Amino acid sequence: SSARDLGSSATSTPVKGGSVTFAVALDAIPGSVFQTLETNYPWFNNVFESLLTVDPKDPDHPKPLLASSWKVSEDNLSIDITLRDDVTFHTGRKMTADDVKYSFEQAAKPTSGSQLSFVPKAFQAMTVVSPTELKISFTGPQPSLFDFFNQTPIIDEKTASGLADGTRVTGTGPFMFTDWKPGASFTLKKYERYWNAKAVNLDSIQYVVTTDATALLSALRSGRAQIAMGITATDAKSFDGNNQYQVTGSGGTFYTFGMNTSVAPFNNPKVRQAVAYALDRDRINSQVLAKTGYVSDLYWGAATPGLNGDDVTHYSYDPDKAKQLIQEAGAAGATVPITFHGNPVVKAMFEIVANNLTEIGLAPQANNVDQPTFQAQQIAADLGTAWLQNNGQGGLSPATLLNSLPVLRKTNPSKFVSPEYDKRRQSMFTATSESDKKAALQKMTDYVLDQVWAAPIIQAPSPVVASSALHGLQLSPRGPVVLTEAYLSK
Amino acid sequence: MGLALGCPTHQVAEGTGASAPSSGPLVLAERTESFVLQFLTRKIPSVLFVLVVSSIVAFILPRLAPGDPAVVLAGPDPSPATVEAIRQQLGLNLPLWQQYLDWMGGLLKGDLGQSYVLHRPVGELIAGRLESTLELAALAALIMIAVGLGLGMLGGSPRSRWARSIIDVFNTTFLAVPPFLTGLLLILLLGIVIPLLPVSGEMGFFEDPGISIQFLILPATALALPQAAVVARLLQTSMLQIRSEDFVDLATAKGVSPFRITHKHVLRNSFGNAVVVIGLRIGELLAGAIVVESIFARNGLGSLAVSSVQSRDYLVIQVLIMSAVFIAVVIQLLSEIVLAALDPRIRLGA
Amino acid sequence: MAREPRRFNLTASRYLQAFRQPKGIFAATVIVVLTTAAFLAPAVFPGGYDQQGRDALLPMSPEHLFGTDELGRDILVRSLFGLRTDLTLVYIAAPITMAVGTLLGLIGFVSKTTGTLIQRILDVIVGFPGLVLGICVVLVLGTGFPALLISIVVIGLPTFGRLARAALLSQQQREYVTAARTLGISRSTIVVRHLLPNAVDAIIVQGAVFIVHAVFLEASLSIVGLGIQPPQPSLGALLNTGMRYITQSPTYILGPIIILLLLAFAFSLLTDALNETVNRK
Amino acid sequence: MTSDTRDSASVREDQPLLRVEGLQVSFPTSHGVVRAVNDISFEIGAGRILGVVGESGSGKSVTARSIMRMLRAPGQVDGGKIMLHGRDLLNETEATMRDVRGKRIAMVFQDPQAALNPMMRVGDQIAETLIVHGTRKHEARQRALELLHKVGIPDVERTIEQYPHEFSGGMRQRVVIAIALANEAELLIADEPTTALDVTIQAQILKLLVDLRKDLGVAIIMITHDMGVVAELCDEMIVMYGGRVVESGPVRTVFNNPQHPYTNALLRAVPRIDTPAGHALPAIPGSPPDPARLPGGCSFHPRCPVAVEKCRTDRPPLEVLAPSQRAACWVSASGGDVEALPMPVVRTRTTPEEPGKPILQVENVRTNVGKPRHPIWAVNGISLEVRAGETLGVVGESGCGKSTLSRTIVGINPVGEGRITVAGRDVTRMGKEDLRTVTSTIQYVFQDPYASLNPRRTIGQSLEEALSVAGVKGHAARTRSRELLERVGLNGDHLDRYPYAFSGGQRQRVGIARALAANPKMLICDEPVSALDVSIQAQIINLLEDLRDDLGLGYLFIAHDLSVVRHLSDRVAVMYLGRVVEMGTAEEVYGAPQHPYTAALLSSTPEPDVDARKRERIVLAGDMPSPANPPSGCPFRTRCPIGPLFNKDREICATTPPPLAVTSNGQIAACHFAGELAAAATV
Ligand SMILES: Nc1ncnc2c1ncn2[C@@H]1O[C@H](COP(=O)(O)OP(=O)(O)OP(=O)(O)O)[C@@H](O)[C@H]1O
Ligand SMILES: Nc1ncnc2c1ncn2[C@@H]1O[C@H](COP(=O)(O)OP(=O)(O)OP(=O)(O)O)[C@@H](O)[C@H]1O
Ligand SMILES: [Mg+2]
Ligand SMILES: [Mg+2]
Repeated sequence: SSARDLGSSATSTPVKGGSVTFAVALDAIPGSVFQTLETNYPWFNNVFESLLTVDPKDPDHPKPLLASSWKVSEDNLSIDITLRDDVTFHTGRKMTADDVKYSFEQAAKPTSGSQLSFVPKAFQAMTVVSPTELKISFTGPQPSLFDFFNQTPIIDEKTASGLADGTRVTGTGPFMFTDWKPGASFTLKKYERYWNAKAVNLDSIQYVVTTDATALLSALRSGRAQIAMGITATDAKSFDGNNQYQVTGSGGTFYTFGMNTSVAPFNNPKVRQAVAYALDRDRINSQVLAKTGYVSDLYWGAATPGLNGDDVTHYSYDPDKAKQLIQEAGAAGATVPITFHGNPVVKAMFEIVANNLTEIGLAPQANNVDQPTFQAQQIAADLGTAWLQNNGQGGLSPATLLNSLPVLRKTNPSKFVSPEYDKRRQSMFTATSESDKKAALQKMTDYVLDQVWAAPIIQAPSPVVASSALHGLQLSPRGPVVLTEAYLSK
Repeated sequence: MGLALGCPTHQVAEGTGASAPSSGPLVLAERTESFVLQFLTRKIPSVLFVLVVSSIVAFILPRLAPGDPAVVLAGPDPSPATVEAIRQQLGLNLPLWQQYLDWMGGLLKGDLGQSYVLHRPVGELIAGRLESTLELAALAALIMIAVGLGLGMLGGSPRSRWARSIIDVFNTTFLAVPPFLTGLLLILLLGIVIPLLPVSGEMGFFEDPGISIQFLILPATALALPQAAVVARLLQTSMLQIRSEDFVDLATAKGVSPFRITHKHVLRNSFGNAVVVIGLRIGELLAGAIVVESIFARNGLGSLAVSSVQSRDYLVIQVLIMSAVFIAVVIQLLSEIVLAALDPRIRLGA
Repeated sequence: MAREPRRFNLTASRYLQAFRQPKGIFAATVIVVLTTAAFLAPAVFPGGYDQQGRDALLPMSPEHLFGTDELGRDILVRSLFGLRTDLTLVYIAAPITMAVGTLLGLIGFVSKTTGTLIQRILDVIVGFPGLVLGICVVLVLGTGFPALLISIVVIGLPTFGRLARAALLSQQQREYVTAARTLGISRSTIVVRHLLPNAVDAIIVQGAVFIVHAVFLEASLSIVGLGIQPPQPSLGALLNTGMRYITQSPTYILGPIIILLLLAFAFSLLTDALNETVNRK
Repeated sequence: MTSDTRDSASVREDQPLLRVEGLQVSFPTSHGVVRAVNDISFEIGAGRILGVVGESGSGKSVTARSIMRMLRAPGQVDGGKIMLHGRDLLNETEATMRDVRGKRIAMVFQDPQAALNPMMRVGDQIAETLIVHGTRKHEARQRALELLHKVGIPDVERTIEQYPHEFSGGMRQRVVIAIALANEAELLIADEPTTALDVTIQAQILKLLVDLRKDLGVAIIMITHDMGVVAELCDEMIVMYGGRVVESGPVRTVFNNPQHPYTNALLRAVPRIDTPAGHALPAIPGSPPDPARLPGGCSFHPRCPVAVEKCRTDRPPLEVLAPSQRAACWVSASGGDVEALPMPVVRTRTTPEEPGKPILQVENVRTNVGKPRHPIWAVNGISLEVRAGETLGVVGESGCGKSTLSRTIVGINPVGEGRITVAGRDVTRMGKEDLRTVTSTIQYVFQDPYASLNPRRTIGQSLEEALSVAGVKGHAARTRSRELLERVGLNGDHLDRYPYAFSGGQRQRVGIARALAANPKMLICDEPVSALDVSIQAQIINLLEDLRDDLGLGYLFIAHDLSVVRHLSDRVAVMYLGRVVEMGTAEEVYGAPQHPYTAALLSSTPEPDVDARKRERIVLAGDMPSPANPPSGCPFRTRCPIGPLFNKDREICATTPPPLAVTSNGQIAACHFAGELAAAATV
C-alpha cells in the first residue's frame, strides 16, 4: 500500500485478538464528521470509511474502498460510481447508494464545516441508479473530486442525529465507537460484520484522553498505553534510538506566516519577500519540531507530480538579503503585531519568527489569543497586520488546497486579491491533460512564491509514538491513523 | 477574613422577672432547629442576591470574549456562512435575555442544559469529571486537616522553642508558596530526582484504589500543604490567644495539668475558629484544584472549566461557575451553623 | 485595671520598625536584592531577554547558571527579566487593589445600602473560582499587561474590600469614634480621619501577602497561556514552558522556582514582621 | 470540716498558714527589667482575712500569682520564700504545685466574665476541680450540686447544666468561688473579686465570703483597691505601693491611726456617702509610679505631702511603729504627723437658689436598642432636666440604661418616644440643625480615657478637631488648644504627644479639655472616674468641680459609685431598668431614701470606716432583669426587700407600675410603699 506501514517489516505473523490502549492528547469530536480534524485522526478512519483513498504522491489514481469502481465521463462533467455490495453499517443495515448521496448532501451543508464542501456544492445532480450505483453530474471539471471522496465519510442517515452528542456513531469501518466519556475516554470495539473482517486483528482499542504532554509520555513509558498521539516533537525525539518504541508521524500541518496585504508594511511585496527570506525555517524545525518537520516554501510538497524541486527552497534563510529588501521598501522599524493562538508549538515558533523579524529591522509584537478568538477573528477577516496560522490539510492536491486552505482561497485572510491570481487559479481548475496541469501548477507556484502573502514556514506531521510490539499501523500524510490490520505481537 | 460572630448574649438566669428558658435536651434540640431555620430565612435574601448576580456575571462574562461555540464547532477553517448556520442551529442568535431566561428556567427545573460543543447534558459532563476532582479534594482535605490541626496543636501547645520554630518555618514557607509551586517542587523532587510517584495522570479510585492513591498523593499534597499552613497558623494563634485568657489561669489555679488544659480548655475554645477556617479552606481547595489538575494532568472539573472556557462552551462554564458560587455560599452558611453548634454562646438568630 | 497602652504613631516609620528585627531585615534584604536585580537587568544584560541561540535546553553550567531554554536563551537572564515583568505588574497592581478595595470597603460607612450592595458584589467575586474569573477577564480584555493588571486587581478586590470593612467595623465600636460623633463631626470625616488610619495596619499587612498572591496569579494565568506574552518573559510563562521540558531538562524550571520561592518566602517573612510590629503591645 | 483530711504532718502549730518572706519578682522585658514586687513579707493565719490594698500596678496581682506559682511570662521570682505550713512552695516541683493549687490554695479572679471557660458547662467546671484532685466522676457531680447550692445559686439541678454565658456576672463570680471551695482549700486568694461588679452584687459576694469564712474557717487573702471593702471584711491589711508593703497591721488600727502618709491619703481621697459636699477632695498629686522606673528612696516621696530630704535618698524599712502595726516611713518613724495633708479648699458654692433656664429637658423619653419589631426599651420613659451650674447625678446598676440615656441625648441613639429640648430647641428628631444645637450646647466626657482618644492622633490634633467644629481654626485653634490643656491642668507643650504618652488621669483631663473645646453649656459625664485609681479619681473630681463653678456648666453626672455622685451632685436621679425610680436633692435622696432600691444601694456601699461594720445591710437578692424582658408592674418587685417577695399580700406591685410621684414626706419616688426603708439605710 502507499500509506506508510509501521512494523510491517517485522517477520511476525499477525496475532488475532487483544486490546490496544491509545493515549491521545485531544478528545474525539464525533459531531464533526465532515471536518478534517486532527483531534479525530486517531480513531476516525477506523470507524468511518470513504469511497476511496488517494495517495498524495499519485493523486490521479485513487484506490477503491467502499466504491469498487468508478468512471469519469469523457467531458469530465459526470461520474458513475459503483459501490461494494457487502458493506453494512454498524447497525447491521446494508449501505446503499442512497447513503452515499445522503452523506454528500450533508457535506454540502454549511453547518457540516467540511473544508471541501465547495465540491458537493458544485454537484448538479446525484442520481441513485441502483443500490450500488450512483451517478453524479457537475457543471464544470472537478479537480478536487477524488480528494472529496477520500475525505468524506459515508454515514448512516438513520442514526445521524446521534452523531452530534456522540451517543450513536455509526460508520462502516472495522470498529464501532462506544463508551464515550467526554474529556476522558472512549472505546472502539471490533465490528464482526465488517466487510473485510478477516483483515481485522484487534478486539478493541481503548482511547484515553491525556491532555498533558508529560502524562502522555509516562503513559507510554509505563506501558499503560501502546500508542500515543499528541506528544510534542521534542518529547517524541527522546524515544529515538530506543528499540522498544517506534516513532513516526501522521498527517501534516501547515504552519504559515500570514500577512495582511491591504495595510503597511505588507502591502509592499518586497517586505513580504523579505519576511520569507528572514524566516529561519531550519532552526524552527530543529528547536520547535525536533527536526520532524518538512521545510518548504510551498503548500504542496516537493513530491507533487510536476513540481520543480528547487521551488520548495526558493526562500532559503538569508537575513542580509531580507534586511536589504526592507531597506529598499523603506519599512525599517515598522511595527508588526502578530496574532497567534496559544498552541505551544505556535508560541515557540512565534518566538523565533519574532526574533527573525527583529533581526531584519522590523518590530514584531505579540498578540496571543485563544483558539476561538483566533478563529472568530479569522472568520471576520480581522487578524490584524500579521499572524501565525496552522492548518491540518497535508496531503491534499494543489487544486484542492486552492479552495480548501484558507490562505489560498480566493477570499483569504491576507485580503490578497488580484485578477492575475484568479486567472492562474482558473487554469489550475480547468486543466485536464497532464501537461496542462503541470504548466498551470508551475505558473501558480511562481506566482505564489513571488507574491508570498502568506509565507509557509514548515509542514509537520503529528508525532505518533508506539510500542514496537504494535504492528500493522497505517499512517498517512492525510492524518488518520488506521488500525484495521494492526496487531500486538506477543 | 472572617465571619461576623454572633455576640454572646447574656441571659439572666436568676430572678423571677426574667423568664428563664426551660431546658432539657429535647427542648434544646428543637430550639436549635428553629434557630437554624430562622437563620436560613434571614440569610435567604442575600444568598439569592449573590446567586442571581453570579448567574448574570457567569452568563455575560464568557459571552463578552471573542468567538463563540459556533466558531469552535465550525472546525479549523470555516467560512462565515458555516458559522452563521451553526449559530442559528444552536440558538445563539436569540436575544441575550431570552437565552438567559431559558437557562434560568431550565436551572429552576433542575435542567442544567446541554453543552453547545459536546451536545451532551451538562450534568452528565460534570458527573463524568466529578470523581477525579472529588478524590483529589477529599484526599487534600484530609491531608490539610490532619497536617493543619496537627501542626496547629503542636504550635499552640507549650513546646520547646525548637519545635515551635520548625512549625514557624513550615507555616511561613507554605503560607507563601501556593499549591502550584508546591506541585512543581514535588514533581521535581519525587517525580524526577527520586522517581517515586507518578507525576501525572490518574486512575479512578474504584478501578484500582492502590494505583489511584499513587496518582493522588502528589497533587493532593501540593494542594493541601499551603492550606494546611493556614489552618495551622490560625489554630496556633487562636490557641496561644486562648491560653492567655483568664479561664485558663483559673484552670491552672484549680490544679489542672497542662495536658488537660490544652485539651479540655484551650483546644475546645479554638475549635470553632478552626472549623470556620477549614470550611473556607475547603472552598479554596476546590478553587486551587484548577491549577493543580493542570499541572498533574488530571481530567477533573478544573480542566473541564478551563477547556470549556477555551471552547466557549457557555453552558458548561456557567454551570461550573454557579456550582462554585453555590458551594462557597453553602460552605459559608454551614460553617456559621457548625460554629453555632460548637459554641454555646453563639445564637444564629442574633 | 489600666493596661499599658499600645504605642502608636501615624508615620510610616511605624512600619519601618518591622525592619529592625532579623526576620524583617532578611525579608527586606531579599526583596531589595531581587527588585534591584530585576530592574537593573536591562543594564546588566544589554542583549535583552531574547538572545536566541542554537544551544537549546542546556543544563546548569557556569556560563548559563540556570541553563538555557528551548530556544537557546539563558534562563537566568530570562528569569530576571521575568521577575522584572512580574514585579512591575504587582508593584502597580497591589497599591491599586489596596486603594480601590479599601475604598469599596469604606463606602458602607457613608452610605449603608451602597455598602451592603458592594459587599454582596464582592461576595459574588469571591464565589467565582479565581482562575476562571481571571481567564474570563483576560479573554474579554485581550491578553497583555493591562488585561492581566485588571484581572489581578479584580480578583484581589474582595480581600481588601472585606478586610477594610471588617477592620472599620471593629474600629467603629471604639469609644473614640463615638467621641468624634458627639463632637458633631460628619460621618465621612470620621471615616477618613479616624477609621481609616486605624484600619491601615491590617491593609498594609495584607498588602504584603497580596503581592505574592498576585505573582502567583500571573503564573496561574500563564499556565493556561493567558499571562504575559512572548517573547517577553515572566516567571509564570517560564514555568509554563519549562513544564513541557521537565523530562528532558528538569533544571529548566529550577531557576524560576528558586526566584519565586525567594520572593514568596521574603514576602511571607515581611508579612510576619509587619504583623508583629503592628500588633506589638 | 477542717484539716482532718489533710496531711497533718505538714501542719506545724507554730507556723502561720502562709508566710511570705522577702518576695522579689521581676519581669525582664525589652524595655528593661520591671521589678513588680520588691522584697515583700507578710503572713496570714488560718481562718483570717487579710486585705491587700494598693493602686493599680502596685504589685498586688503579681504577689498573688507568685503564691500560686502562676506568674505570667516573662515573670520570675528573684528571691524570697513562700511558706505554706512551713514548706517553701518555691522549692516544690511543678507536680506538687499542681496538688497545692485548687486543693490547698484556691484563687478567685477579678473578672468573672473571663474566668470561666465559655464552652464548658458550669457543673463540669466545678467537677473538674474535684476530678483532677482524685474525686470520682459521679461524686464530683454530686459535690458540684452541693457547692452551687452553698454559694447561693438557685435551682441547681438546672443551672448546673448551663453555660457561663447564661449566668449573670454575680452568679459567675459565685461559680468561681464554688470552684475555689470545691476541695476545701485552707486559703483563698481573691484578686479583686468584686471590682467588676455592681455594689449590690458586691454586697452579695462579700456577704458570701464572710459566711464562708464563718462556716468553713477558710483563710482569705482579699486583694482590692477599695478601702471600703477592707474596712468591711478584713482582719488584717497590708498596703502596697510600687511593689512594696508600705504599711501593715490590723485593719482597725491602720484605719484609725495610719502610720504611712500614703495610707492616710488613700483613706481621705475617697468621697464618702455620709459627708456632705462642699469640700474639695484631698487628692494625692501625681500618679502611681511606673514600676520600671521607681523613684529612689521612698518611692512615694514625689507625691508625699510630708516628705523630708531623707525620703528622697534612703529607702525606709518596714518597722513596727505602733503595736502590731508596721509602716515604712521616715517621718512617722521619727514621730512626725503623717496626717498633715494640704487642707482642701472649702467651697463657698451653694446650689443656686434660682437656677437659670434649663439647658436640657428630657420628657418621657424611651429608647429602643433592639429591633423595631422586637423593641428593647433600655430607656423606658425618663423625664429630667439640667440647668446651668447645676449637677444632676444619675446612679444605678450596670445595664440600667444610664449610658443609653446619655447617648440618646446627644443623638447617637435615636429617640424612640418622648421629647428632648436642648437650649430651648426641640431636638427630638435630631436633624442636621438639631444636632448642631446639641453639639454646641452639650459635650460628652467618656468613661474610658484610653478608648475615647484616637491612638493615632496627637492630643493637639484631637483638640483642634473639636475646635474646628466650633469654628476655631488655624493658629487660633493652636493657641486655644494650649489654653485648654492648661485649663485642665496639663502642660500646654504636650500638644504634639500621642495619647499613649499620658497616664490614665492625664488622658481623662485631655478628654475633658476636648469636651470644653466647643464652649458647651453642659457636660454629660458618663462614669468619668470609674476607670481611674482612687488618687487620680479625686483629682478629676476636683477638676470637674472647679470647671463647673468657674464656667457655670451644667452636669449630667453618671456613675454607679454613690459616694462620688453624692459628692458632686446637687440633685440625684436613681435609675432602675430604664426608669427613674427616685429623684430629689442629694440631701433628700441620701438622707431619707424613699425607694427601697435607693435604700438598698446606699446600704450596700461599703464605707471606708471600720465602725460601719456593725450596720445591718440590706443585701438585694438576684440581679437586675433584662430590659428585653421586664417584669410586670413595678420593675423592682423581683428583688424588692419590701415587695411581694417578702410580703405576699403586696400584689399591687406585680400588677400596677408605680408612678414617679410625690411621697408622703414630699420627695419624689416611684414606689407603692415609699419611705418604708428610709431609716434603715441611713447611718
Ligand atoms: N506579664 C508582665 N510583663 C511585664 N510586666 C508585668 C507583667 N505583669 C505585670 N507586670 C508589671 O508588674 C506590675 C504590677 O502588676 P500587678 O498586676 O501586680 O498590679 P496590681 O497591683 O494587681 O494592679 P491592678 O490593680 O491594676 O490589678 C505592673 O505595673 C506591670 O508593669
Ligand atoms: N445595642 C444593644 N442591643 C441590645 N441591648 C442593648 C444594646 N445597647 C444597650 N443594650 C442594653 O440596654 C441596657 C442599658 O445599657 P446601658 O449601656 O445604657 O447601661 P448602663 O447603665 O450605662 O450600664 P453600665 O453601668 O454597665 O455602663 C443594658 O441591659 C444593655 O444590655
Ligand atoms: Mg491586679
Ligand atoms: Mg454605661
